[in-house]
Amino acid sequence: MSIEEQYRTRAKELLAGGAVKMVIGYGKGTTGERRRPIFITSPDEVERLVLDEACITNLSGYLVSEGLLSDEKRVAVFLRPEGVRAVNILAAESQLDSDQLVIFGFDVVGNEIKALKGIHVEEFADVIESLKESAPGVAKELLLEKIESMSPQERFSYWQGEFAKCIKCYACRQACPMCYCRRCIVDSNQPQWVNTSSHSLGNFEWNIVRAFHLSGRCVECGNCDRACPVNIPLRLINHRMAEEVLGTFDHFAGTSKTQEPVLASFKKDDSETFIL
Amino acid sequence: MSEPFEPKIIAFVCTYCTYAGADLAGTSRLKYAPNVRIIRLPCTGRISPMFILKALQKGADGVLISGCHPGDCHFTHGNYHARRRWMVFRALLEFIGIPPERVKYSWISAAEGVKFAEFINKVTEDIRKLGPFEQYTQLIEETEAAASL
Amino acid sequence: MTKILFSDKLDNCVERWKKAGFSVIGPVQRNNISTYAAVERAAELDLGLILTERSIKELFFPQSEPMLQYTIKKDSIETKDFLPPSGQRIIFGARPCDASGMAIDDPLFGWDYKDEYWFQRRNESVIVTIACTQSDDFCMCTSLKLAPDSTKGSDILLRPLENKRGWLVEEITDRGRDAFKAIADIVQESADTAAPLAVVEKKFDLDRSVAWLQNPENFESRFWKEISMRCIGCASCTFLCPTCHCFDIQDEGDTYSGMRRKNWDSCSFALFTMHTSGHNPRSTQSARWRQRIMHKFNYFPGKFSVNSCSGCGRCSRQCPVDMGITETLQEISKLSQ
Amino acid sequence: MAKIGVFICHCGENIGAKVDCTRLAAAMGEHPGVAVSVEYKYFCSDPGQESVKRAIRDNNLTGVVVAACSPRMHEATFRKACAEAGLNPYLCEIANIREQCSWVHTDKDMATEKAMDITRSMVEKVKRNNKLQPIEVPVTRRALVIGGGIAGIQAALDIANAGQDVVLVEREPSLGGHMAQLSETFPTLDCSQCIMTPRMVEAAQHPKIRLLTYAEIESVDGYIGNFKVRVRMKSRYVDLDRCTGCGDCITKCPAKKISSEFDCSLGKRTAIYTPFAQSVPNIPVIDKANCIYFKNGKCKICAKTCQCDAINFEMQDEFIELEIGAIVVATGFQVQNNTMYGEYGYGKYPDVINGLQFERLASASGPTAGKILRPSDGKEPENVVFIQCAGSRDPSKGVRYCSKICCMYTAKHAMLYAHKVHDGKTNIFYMDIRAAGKGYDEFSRRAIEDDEASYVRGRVSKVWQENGKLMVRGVDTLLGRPVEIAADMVVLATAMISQPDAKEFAKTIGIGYDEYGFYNEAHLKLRPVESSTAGVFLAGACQSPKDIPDSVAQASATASKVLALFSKEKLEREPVVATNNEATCAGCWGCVLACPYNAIEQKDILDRSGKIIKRVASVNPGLCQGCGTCVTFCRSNSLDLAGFTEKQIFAEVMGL
Repeated sequence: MSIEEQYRTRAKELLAGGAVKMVIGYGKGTTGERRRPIFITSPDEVERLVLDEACITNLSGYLVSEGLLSDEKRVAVFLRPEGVRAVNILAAESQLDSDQLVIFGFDVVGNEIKALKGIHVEEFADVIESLKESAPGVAKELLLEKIESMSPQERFSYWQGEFAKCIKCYACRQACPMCYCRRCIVDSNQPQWVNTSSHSLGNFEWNIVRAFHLSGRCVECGNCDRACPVNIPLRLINHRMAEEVLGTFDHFAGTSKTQEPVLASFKKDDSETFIL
Repeated sequence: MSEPFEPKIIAFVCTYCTYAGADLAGTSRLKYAPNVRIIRLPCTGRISPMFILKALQKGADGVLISGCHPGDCHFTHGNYHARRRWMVFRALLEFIGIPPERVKYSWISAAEGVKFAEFINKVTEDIRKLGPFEQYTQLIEETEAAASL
Repeated sequence: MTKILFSDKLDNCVERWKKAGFSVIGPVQRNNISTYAAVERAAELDLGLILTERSIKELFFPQSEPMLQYTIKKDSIETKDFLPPSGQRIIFGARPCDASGMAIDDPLFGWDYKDEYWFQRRNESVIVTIACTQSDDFCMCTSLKLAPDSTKGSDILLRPLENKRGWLVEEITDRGRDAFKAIADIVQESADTAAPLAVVEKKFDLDRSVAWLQNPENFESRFWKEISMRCIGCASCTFLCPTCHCFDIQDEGDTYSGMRRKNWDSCSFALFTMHTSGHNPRSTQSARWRQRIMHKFNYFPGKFSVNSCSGCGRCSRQCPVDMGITETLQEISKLSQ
Repeated sequence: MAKIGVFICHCGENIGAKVDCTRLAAAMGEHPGVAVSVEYKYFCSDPGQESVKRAIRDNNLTGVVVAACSPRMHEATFRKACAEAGLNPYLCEIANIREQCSWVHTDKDMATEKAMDITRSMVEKVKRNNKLQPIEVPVTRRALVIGGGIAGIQAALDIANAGQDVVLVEREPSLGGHMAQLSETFPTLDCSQCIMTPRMVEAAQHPKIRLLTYAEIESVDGYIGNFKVRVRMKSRYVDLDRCTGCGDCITKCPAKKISSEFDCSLGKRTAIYTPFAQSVPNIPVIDKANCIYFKNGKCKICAKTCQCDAINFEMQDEFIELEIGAIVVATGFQVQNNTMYGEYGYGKYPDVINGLQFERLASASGPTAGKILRPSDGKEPENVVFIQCAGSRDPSKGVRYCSKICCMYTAKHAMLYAHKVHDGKTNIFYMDIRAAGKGYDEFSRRAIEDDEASYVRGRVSKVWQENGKLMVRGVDTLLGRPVEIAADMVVLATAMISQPDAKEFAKTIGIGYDEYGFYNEAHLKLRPVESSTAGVFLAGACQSPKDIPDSVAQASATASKVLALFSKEKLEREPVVATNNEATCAGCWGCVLACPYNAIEQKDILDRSGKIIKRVASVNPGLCQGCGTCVTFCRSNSLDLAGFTEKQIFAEVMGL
């Protein structure tokens, strides 16, 4: 039986038995290559669930939809390892109770779909640990290497060119499971720390502030990068910051649901080479 | 050559250490460059990365951040938290193309009036050498221009 | 015999138009995004695109428009007005859906208050549209009773030749005719025939959908919640839409000087209708999506007798969660069967 | 509309010589929102202050900026003057144009420009200042002292003797702590129990001290002046009020072979017991785990013996709720278990003991009645080896720090041994001798010179048993040669470490601890007896290893802190505290973690039916010290800091 079939069967059982009230998974999209998030509440609908290598969207953001988990009923969700990490962070930041979740874990290796064992976030600890181990070794994207070899002036110009495209649609923020704030700092206007206008300065400030707020929290699921309608390579900034917190603080976001946020904790011997 | 470039530098300091150190530089009548404008905060823990961005928006050619040495924080560990934020924000600024020389960090205690004066002089000189932060100024100027055709 | 513009003469046209005082703007690929931008030479244009990712709207209604600069003085406030820079433009190579979108928005911007920012740019622009010979899964102009060769909003319509050497020229408006006078000697007579138009499948029954929307009972239908459940509330669809036109006026600046700006805004945002009190009449994403659909196909046509959609399909094409007007109206069509 | 008054002080020539005050006053006069801009020679003088007050009244000023010396100098002066003129003092700010401008710059034009920027920036800030009121916190004048060792007893007595109520909580059945276990004390060699027990009795009988023994702290809520403490009274199975302490039950108890905790396993006790003869209160407890009745359901000999009907096998744990104004934590330490040194054979060879066990052997009230006898065969050892730093200063197996007391007590042990076993031989392996303290160095010299303790500088690598002897192999690093000693007994000077539950307990009361589990003081030098949580103080070895004089001194210091706190009915605090916008708070709790003072709590917002709508952070102004670390952490910009608000700082930057 394919993993898709197994998961459909399991979803059916869970829904039929009332163990979960909803399964959040993937369904067919507009075109053959597209998959879209679907929300299954009836065992009769499980045939709509699709699981293949095109299922890349991180669905964990839906878990913090207002009211979804407040009835204390359980919800099942399809998650890749990045999704599990995101759930860990959401749990660590008190946005959800991970005991309410039943996880359908999977990963895409090459073009193969691989099932991940476990239904609770804790059971994915080994998978996440191995991701952490391999993280520094992951080959860098060529573009990232190119950017890192630039002079500061060139880098500034490069990012200016990219940010100039930004239309402040906030698709990056809305697609990101970590951007759950009730009020984003950009929408706080007393004072207006981030210029809301979509001009060069406003775009620059917005993108830099979002990157800072994601530092140590981003699981690199790629939702923002894919959501951006004007193709800004947001993944590169987030990757660079993830690399920084891993290298500097040995912090790999989302290893457990009790992980302390890297910027709300400290060590007395944290590195400080640049402080005069 | 026209007259030498006078950089505009904005500093964010904690009141217990660096601000007191700056006062000591004053009472000791040390002399240093007049380019730095200080904003006093209770603790380095209060210094938000947003302040740095706003200082740049206001045309600063350089930004300084300074507070108590590790272990000396009046609030026990505000500066430890601050240090982590700086690590991360600094890496971000660097990646985005803001030269690290433009944003400087230091620990200056209430007893280090001399260090304060020397630090101000050094940073002012360094930023003078770098010249005006034209790339950023351009961003700001664009916001003041009419929309394109 | 019909008028033909050969593509190898396009560079001459650009040169000629520029000499005549026009800026030439057209579809380009820049910085990994396709958009409309000013060009110096014809070679910069990318006329092979089905549709640019960004819409033509921003040429008339930029995402952030300065309106007024102010400085607070001791006893007075000094202001400086901003109007868009003036200049004649030729927008070469627009698509019929984009051009239609501008015509759809004209009554809106000229209704109770004549928006000078919009109309100055409209009056100084000549839209030269190229009919579509190709389409993708998201194109839906035919569903909106438009077509790959709609002339709506265009000053000139060009039909690609079957031999791909150029375009048949159809002059639609006087403004278009005037602009083409500058290249009158380049345009030739020929017997070449136009290539077949793109086939754009009709995706939903507009009349039936509109009737459903107009039925007050359906305002509270469960349908809205179900269809919009995956909506994440970004403004990708509204900002890329050629006809979405909402804006917000913001004062931005420091403590005693700044700029008043007109910025795009979106009904997708929760903040769009948030009251100062904290109450939000459109408190859910489904209410917001319903508003967008209702506005485009019920309220807007109620006022201006035209749907606020030209069928470009960008909303569906770019949606991070594969939603869009097409799907919603398809589902509504099914409901109303 | 803002009406700001700008008062530019010449400070004689101090400012006037380098800053063109007239130009500055004129420029500020032209700034929007400035109603008055004047200069004067000395604004801090009486007439100067009067003129500020007059200007406030005459112009109905909404804010004041004094451009003068450092705020650290005269902020209080001018804020007071403003208050006297009816303006909220927190609407006054100082622009520092002396220490940070006129005194440090030579070019008058540039100094003037800078003074303008500084002043303008402060005008922009003050326009956004809010009226603030000092925070008043009522104080419950009752102290809680946790731990009934010498530190806790001292703190309790000092507070009680000053007339304030104290609750003294001890988790063991008796007061006394470690000091009660000691034989003699260095450097005077006076008997520990002789000086300790009177203090125990005094504490128990003090009218102002409520003594709760065999009791543990369940929870601590609230904040300085207003703690709510829940104490668990563990069931003793002996009625405290009825029992007369006659001890008949103890004598009759058939379960006699239980290893005595007080005697460090060198002696035995019964199942119903008092830890030691001089226990305070002298009321036994039943050790449920070892009681024959509790194990088998039969026995009750104690109950039959008791003439006061004080035994109650049905007794349950009880809870007491206390309202407390200040807490002294004096929870002490434990000695490290040395079994991690396999090479020393502790736990394997009965005659390898630790220093505290030696204390019991040397104590007149101990299992051997003060005779030094080997645990294995009860013989008097002829040769004793002491090993210092058995755990301390050993990053690889033990702890990194120095336990501070071992050098002295080892010297003491050597002396006690020499006094009791006259021809006994003593060898002490040491790393360094640390004898800083009044009479300490003299004391350790006496051990060498009078009592012939032989000090060997070096580490011991192995202890093994051979022919009834403990063979000790080490190295004498001064002579650079290996040493092998055949000993009868080996005493390890074990490290002092934090209590096993120290970290858990710190979380219960909300104080910080270091990597070893010792409690963190607010400032190592300047606030050594305060924890970082306001109203919680630290005494004795729970903060770091300490000897008796230091513990007592620190305990008295905490008492003085508590008494200072209790000297007023209300605490008044600067209103520079954080506030949270509950409407926008996302409840991520990052601020809760980041706060150094545990001043941020999680708060549930309920609807009318009591259902949780959302969870937000809530700042306790009684605990908040105003550092602003939480504000910077807050991604949604929901937290803010009064006096240094986001709006104020934004305006300050924009004013530059």
